[in-house]
Amino acid sequence: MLRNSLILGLVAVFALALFTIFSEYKTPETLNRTAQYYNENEVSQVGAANVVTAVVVTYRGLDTLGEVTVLFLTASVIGFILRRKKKGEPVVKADKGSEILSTASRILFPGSIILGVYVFVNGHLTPGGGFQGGAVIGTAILLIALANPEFAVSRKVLHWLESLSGVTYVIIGLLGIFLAAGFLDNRILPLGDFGHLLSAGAIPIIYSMIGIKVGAELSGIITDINQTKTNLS
Amino acid sequence: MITFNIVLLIFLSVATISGALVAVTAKKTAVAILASGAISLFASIFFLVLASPDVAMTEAAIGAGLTTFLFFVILRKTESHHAEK
Amino acid sequence: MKLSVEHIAILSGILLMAIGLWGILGRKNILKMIISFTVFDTGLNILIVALGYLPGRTAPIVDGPVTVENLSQVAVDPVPQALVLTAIVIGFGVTALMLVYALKMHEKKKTLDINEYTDLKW
Amino acid sequence: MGEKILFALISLFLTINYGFLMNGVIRKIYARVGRRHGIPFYQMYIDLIKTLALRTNIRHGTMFYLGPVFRFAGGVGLFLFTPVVFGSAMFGNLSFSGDVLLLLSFQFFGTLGMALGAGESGHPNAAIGVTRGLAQMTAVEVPFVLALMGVAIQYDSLSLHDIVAAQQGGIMHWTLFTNPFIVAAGMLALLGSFMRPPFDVVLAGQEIPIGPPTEYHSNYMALMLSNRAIFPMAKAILFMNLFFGGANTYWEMMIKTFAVVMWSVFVGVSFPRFRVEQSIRWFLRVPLILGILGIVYVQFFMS
Amino acid sequence: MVSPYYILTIGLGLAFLLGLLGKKLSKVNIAVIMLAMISFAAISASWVWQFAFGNAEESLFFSAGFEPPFSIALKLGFQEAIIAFMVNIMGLFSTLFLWKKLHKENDKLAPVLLVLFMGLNMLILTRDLFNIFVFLEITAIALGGLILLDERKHAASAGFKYLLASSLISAVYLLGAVLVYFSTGSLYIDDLILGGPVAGPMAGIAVFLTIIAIVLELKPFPANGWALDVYQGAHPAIAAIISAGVGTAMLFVLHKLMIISGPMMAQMITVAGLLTFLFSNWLGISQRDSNRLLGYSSIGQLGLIMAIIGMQDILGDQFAFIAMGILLSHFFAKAGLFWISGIVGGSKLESFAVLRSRPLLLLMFGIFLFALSAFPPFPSFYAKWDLIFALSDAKQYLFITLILFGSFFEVVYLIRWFGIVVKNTSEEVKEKLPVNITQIIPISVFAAALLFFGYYGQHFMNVPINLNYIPLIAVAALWILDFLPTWVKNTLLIVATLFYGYIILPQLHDFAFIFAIIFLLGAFLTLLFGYSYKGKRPGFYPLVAMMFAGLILLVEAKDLFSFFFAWEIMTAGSYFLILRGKKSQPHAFSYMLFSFGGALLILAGFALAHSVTGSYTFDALTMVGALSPLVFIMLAIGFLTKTAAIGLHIWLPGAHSEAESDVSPMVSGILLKAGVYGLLILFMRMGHQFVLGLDLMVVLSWVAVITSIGGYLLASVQEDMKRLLAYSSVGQLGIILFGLTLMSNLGWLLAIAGVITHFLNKTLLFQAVGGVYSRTHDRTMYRMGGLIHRMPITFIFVLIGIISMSGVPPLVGFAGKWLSFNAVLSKGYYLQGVGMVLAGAIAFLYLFRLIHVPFLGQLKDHLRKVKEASFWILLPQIIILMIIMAFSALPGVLLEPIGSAVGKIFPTGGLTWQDSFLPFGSRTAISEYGYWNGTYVMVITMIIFAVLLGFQMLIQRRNKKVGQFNIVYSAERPSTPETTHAGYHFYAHYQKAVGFLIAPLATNFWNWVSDIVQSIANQIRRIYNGNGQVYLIHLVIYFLICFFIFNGGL
Repeated sequence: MLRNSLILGLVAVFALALFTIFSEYKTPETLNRTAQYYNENEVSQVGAANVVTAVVVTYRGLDTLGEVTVLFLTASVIGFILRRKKKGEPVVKADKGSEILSTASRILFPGSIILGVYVFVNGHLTPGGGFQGGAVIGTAILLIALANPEFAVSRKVLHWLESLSGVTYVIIGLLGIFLAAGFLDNRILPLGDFGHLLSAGAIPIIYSMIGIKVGAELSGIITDINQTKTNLS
Repeated sequence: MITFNIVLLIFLSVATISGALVAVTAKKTAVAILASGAISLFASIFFLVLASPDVAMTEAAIGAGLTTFLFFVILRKTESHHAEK
Repeated sequence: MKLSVEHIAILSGILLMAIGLWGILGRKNILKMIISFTVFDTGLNILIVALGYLPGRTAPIVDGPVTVENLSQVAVDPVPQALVLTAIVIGFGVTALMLVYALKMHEKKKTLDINEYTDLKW
Repeated sequence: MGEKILFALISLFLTINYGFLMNGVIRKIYARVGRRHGIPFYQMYIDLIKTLALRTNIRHGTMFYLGPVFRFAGGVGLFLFTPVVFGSAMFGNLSFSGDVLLLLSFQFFGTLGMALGAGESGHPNAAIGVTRGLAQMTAVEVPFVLALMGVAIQYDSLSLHDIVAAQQGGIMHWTLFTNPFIVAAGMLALLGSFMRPPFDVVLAGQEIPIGPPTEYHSNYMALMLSNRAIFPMAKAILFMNLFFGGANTYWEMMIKTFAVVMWSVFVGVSFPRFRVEQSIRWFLRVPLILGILGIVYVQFFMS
Repeated sequence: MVSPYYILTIGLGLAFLLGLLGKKLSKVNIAVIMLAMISFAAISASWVWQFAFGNAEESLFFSAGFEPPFSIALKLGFQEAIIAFMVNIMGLFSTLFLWKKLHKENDKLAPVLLVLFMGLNMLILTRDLFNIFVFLEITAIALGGLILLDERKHAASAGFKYLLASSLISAVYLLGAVLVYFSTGSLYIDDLILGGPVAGPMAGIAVFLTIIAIVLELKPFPANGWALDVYQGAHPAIAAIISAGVGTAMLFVLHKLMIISGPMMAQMITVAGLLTFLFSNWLGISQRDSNRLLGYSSIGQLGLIMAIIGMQDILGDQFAFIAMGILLSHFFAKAGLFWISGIVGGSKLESFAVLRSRPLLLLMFGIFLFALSAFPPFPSFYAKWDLIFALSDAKQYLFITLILFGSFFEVVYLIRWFGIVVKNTSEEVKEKLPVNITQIIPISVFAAALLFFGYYGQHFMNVPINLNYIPLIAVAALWILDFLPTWVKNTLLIVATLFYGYIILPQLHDFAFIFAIIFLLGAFLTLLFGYSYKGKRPGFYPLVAMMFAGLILLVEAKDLFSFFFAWEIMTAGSYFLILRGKKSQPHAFSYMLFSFGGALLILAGFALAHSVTGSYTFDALTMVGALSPLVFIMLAIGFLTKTAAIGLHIWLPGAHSEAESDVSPMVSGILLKAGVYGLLILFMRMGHQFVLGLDLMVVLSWVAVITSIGGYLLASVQEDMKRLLAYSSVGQLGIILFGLTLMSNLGWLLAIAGVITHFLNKTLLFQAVGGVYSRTHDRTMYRMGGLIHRMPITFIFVLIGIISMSGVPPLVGFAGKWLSFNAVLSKGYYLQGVGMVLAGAIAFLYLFRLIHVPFLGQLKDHLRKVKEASFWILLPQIIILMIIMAFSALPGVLLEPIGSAVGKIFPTGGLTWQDSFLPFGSRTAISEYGYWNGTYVMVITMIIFAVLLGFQMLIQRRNKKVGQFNIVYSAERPSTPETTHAGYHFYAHYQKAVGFLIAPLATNFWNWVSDIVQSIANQIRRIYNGNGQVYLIHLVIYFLICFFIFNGGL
């Protein structure tokens, strides 16, 4: 119990430390200069209705590329870990999901996919974007996988989707250097009419690529995990 | 000035924190997973109140949805043997 | 006590982080540790978003009452949101990886008790 | 130069004879103390002639063969490097070669050579005798050197000539009276270095080669007997020069060295024998302390 | 310049694209990755080139075309270029090293590797705080995958611990970055500088959080258990990446962030780094697992560099050089060592013994270890020198102490490891270690790089460099010519030595000249012995050359740096030489420990002296002011470890006795003089120093007396010939030291003459004993006997050697005795003088034993067929014999030149020389007290001896030698040599009398120290209990402690 009280004490001290943030916090009156700049100039510079999207895809596009990379890495590593020794082994099925789940998921599946696509295509106009859309798609796959463990998205298709979207993303980024002001500049395409689907330069394309890639990667992760034969099942 | 937002937020924070307490103290892992999923849901409402719909969506889709499911999958694959003593 | 949206959010975030840390440091079960990590991350994310919040303002999306012109007066800071967006996705990646590690470890020793994985030491 | 060599040879000849006679007298005294009749005082000459006349064909090896040569050469050398009579051209020997330090070190020349020769004899007791001798010697050395150092400090010189010169002018100028501590230390050390009782376990009767050894006999023995006549004499002369005002005439030298030797004889007849480790401990206690006292005395009370 | 975005594009694009290829094309996979890595390296190389030789300027690369802080920018300057190049080189060679592994089984991980290095590049280049977070996470996840590269037993749990820790750390970092943004409105690092130091309490917390996170990433003690487990659990090649690649990048991130930290943060980083360096190395001492050991070492090195980064204000201009020097050494050496570990496969330190089957690999292993230990000529050596000097100038004595202790502990385990690998006898190497070319190339390149930077690095030092490379080139040449047979190499080295002497001697004067003669003549004499060896003696000649190069450079040195450089070269060379002995491993080890400890003290002493006087020449020592006594003590102890003063002597007997037969005279007769030379310089420059009114010279003179008594006593109780001689060296060095401490003309004359005679005598005796050993293969004296009959010539040499050594006239040893007495008298050190006399008397004991037990007495049965030593063993002894005889007959030849050299320092109180009536310049030496003419003594003794011998031969004409047992013993005629030859426990009675004096106090003391050090280490490292959760608790505690310290308490 000594250890538990130590941990509790430690957590209390930790909370106390973080509490300094709370006590030092003063609600700002105005936006800071960066935020101000974004909110003032985003529309003219990037042309997305959703400023967050503009920040995510363009201003801080490098972060986003990194983020996609993180998912890519996770997917690769998980695939590597889970499938290394299983080469050639037949996939042993886990227990079947319930009837209701399987029926429901089958009904929901197409809708979810469409929803996901909608979310990322409209990322520059409405809340949401590539990651959210991809996650929705991933969830759809997950659901159906839970319902029907035998379900498996063709790995080949996933790879193709993932690779092509990823490479496209990178190439678009690179085009920024040649055609516009810098890496990942969305202005390689015309900004278009503000508020329309085909606007904000390359953002819809980038976000679509991200959506596809994230969706494919998440699906890959889920399938990998779901199909892992644990020693006891 | 106590607005609706504040009332909602107080309720939310109480809910989130109790959820968190459940999540870290629950005996059954499944309960903990559910609780953490609930936290994510509450958190996404938090984000909505904090004027961040993008984050809210992400949290809902990834935190509440995918992560929770993933936990369950892993749980199912390990639990059949034993749970925490 | 300062009773405003952002203060409550910050405080909740801090408390969530603390509780999460408690779980991380206190639970023996690896899965529960990972769960606690997600709680911790969620708290952190709330904290971050709250830092970008300005009272009474709305989401930085040009829509309805929010126009291109008044964006900088009525919208909150988009940057923390963008950062948290990234953080959530990365957090998911890490969580997934941890889970798979847990699976892998379980495969070997048939236990999820962190105390059992102390072969490397000193 | 030639003159000096001639004088040195004369001095050597005289002193070796004196040494033979004194050894005889000492043995006589020992016998009388032990209520025996004893030998005639000229017995040593008889021994010498007898051993010289005997021939041995035995040799255990080169070093064995050379051992007595080393030994006697050491004795003769030591004597020749020592000035016998103060201010005398004839008995100044070859002391221009080096000072008292040379004497101090040269006495080991013979010891070492002898030890090597004995070692080669293949006799196990030889080694035992040698180790005992060497071990005791290390202990004896310390008080003796302290005394020597005291003398050197006192007279600001390491040259025996200067040391003796400083002691001239009456008996009270002798080191014996000016600094009794170092003399005491020195004279106690002398007992050890003469290997007389109570420090004679080194010689240990018949079996140990530095005494009359079994493996060395006949004309080997002759060389060693001769050495036993000259080597203690040289040492006694050294002590006389250091502590007792030296000698202005050969007669004075004879008397003084006789007294020095007698000192060891008298101690020898009155005390039982020490074991080696006992004598080592003893030398590292009493004489050492005396010697240090002597040096302290010299340093703080005389200069 | 090529835009860094191309690295990003190539890395990510190819990684993504590889998914397309699928399994069928997995063979192409690795080749593509390799190409990508090559392109990374090429791009960064082009940057380095342009910065170094072109006129490139630091430039920013915006992303999305907006200026920072509104977008993320990459900054490319010279620093970035260099670090990126290093990391990419690491990537390239890691890929090459892992080629087979990735190619065969783990094609999925190849893109992960690629992305990892892409991420590291970005981590280095990016100027955005949050972007750093993203790439930190990329690094973490990529490593999380790579740790599982092969199915090592504990990789999974180690990786999991790593994930736990890095998640927590990156959460802290994220919070910090966001808080920075909140309080400054910017995430652009350079913005934060422009606005001055970030102000305000929130900003303070923010900066603290970001920086502490990076510090935690760098594994500070004690919150680093997770990292150790990863180093141990992961594949060594991955550990290499973590240590060299990721570690380098992280350090750079920290360096980058330093501009936003205040002085307090810098201090915290410094302290954290130094504690890590100290403790990590300390705990490493008890480590037995090679990879974990390397982990400890990695963490320690990273800690040191972290501290250097924290101290950059203190270090000033030299910061970059120091940091790079240590970083480069760590980078190349650690990667190389991990790779070698990967080839070896085993994880026990002993399992590396298989390297013996691959000499080249073993050589590189040594290069890496010695580069880590900061030996010349590696970059870390120069860097450490500058570091200590800079810290000393800044009066950061505590930091210096921590660094020195840390370095010492590091050397303890590194060198012990080296010893085990090279010489551990319990491990037999049966078959050749399988290696393939893709694994050898990276290791070779890194080893070569170390040597290159070793040469190149010194040009950036703060010191006027004044090194003579000719001897070192000879060393290198001998490495290359190592395939030649022994006699060729021997001849080459002898010719080279003589030639070099011909060149260098006219340039040297006084003491340097005298010592140079000893070293060169010594080299010549000891090398002659080498002709008696057959075969190739691989590795011997370069090492000998190395030691002698160090020695000769030592006397050539005119400034502190050259001196220390030579000192370390000499130490390393002699260590290797000693290590060549059959059972010498533990002894070589303790030799190294004492030498290295001494060297550290010397370094610190020099640095202290320099900080007062600002000079780099020996003059720095003359005017140190109030610190003088301290400097004096440090340097004196440093040099006394080499001369094996009592208490510091315990390494010597083993090291000198277990060395090879021709190495023993080198290290005993010659090498020890290096310490004397050091003392000489020290005493000459600093003279008398006082602590609390106590003259340190008097203290040292007592040390010297006790050393010689103790050394001789110990020598007299040895049963092993070489140990006996070794202890004898301890004693004689005591006498030499005593001479020096007298600080008078005669004293120094005594010391220098003692140096020469000791050199001659000890070389002679060790060679003679070596000759005996070459025939009997035994060193235990009592098992021998009667060898005079089998090896008469050797006997004569030993005889002359011991007579000369014991100071019996007429041989030259007496000069020492005579001088010491005179010097003592004129100085007034009477009591010490008595001690010296006692020592001299005891010397007889062991010397007689040395000649009696093996050579005299009864010949043992198993020695009946022993032959005289071979010609090449006898030849140098003949030469030495002739020199000894010449000096004995004409001591003036020896003493007068020394006297004139000494006279320049002590003009009064010297000897005067008076002509005598013998020719050949035989002159009488006259001192204040006495006089002595060696020629007379020699002539008279010879004449007497000849006359008596003639007499003996005359009367014993028919004398003949009898059979062996022709003696009478207890009325029996004995028949076995064993019962008739007393040799064992020779001075039993002596031990009974004074045995208490030789209780192994020093050994016990040092054992006690080492026990304490180890048991503390063992206790401390229990905190690493292997539980990932506990590691997290450490992290949190560490974090909290720093938090509250930094934020001024609760």
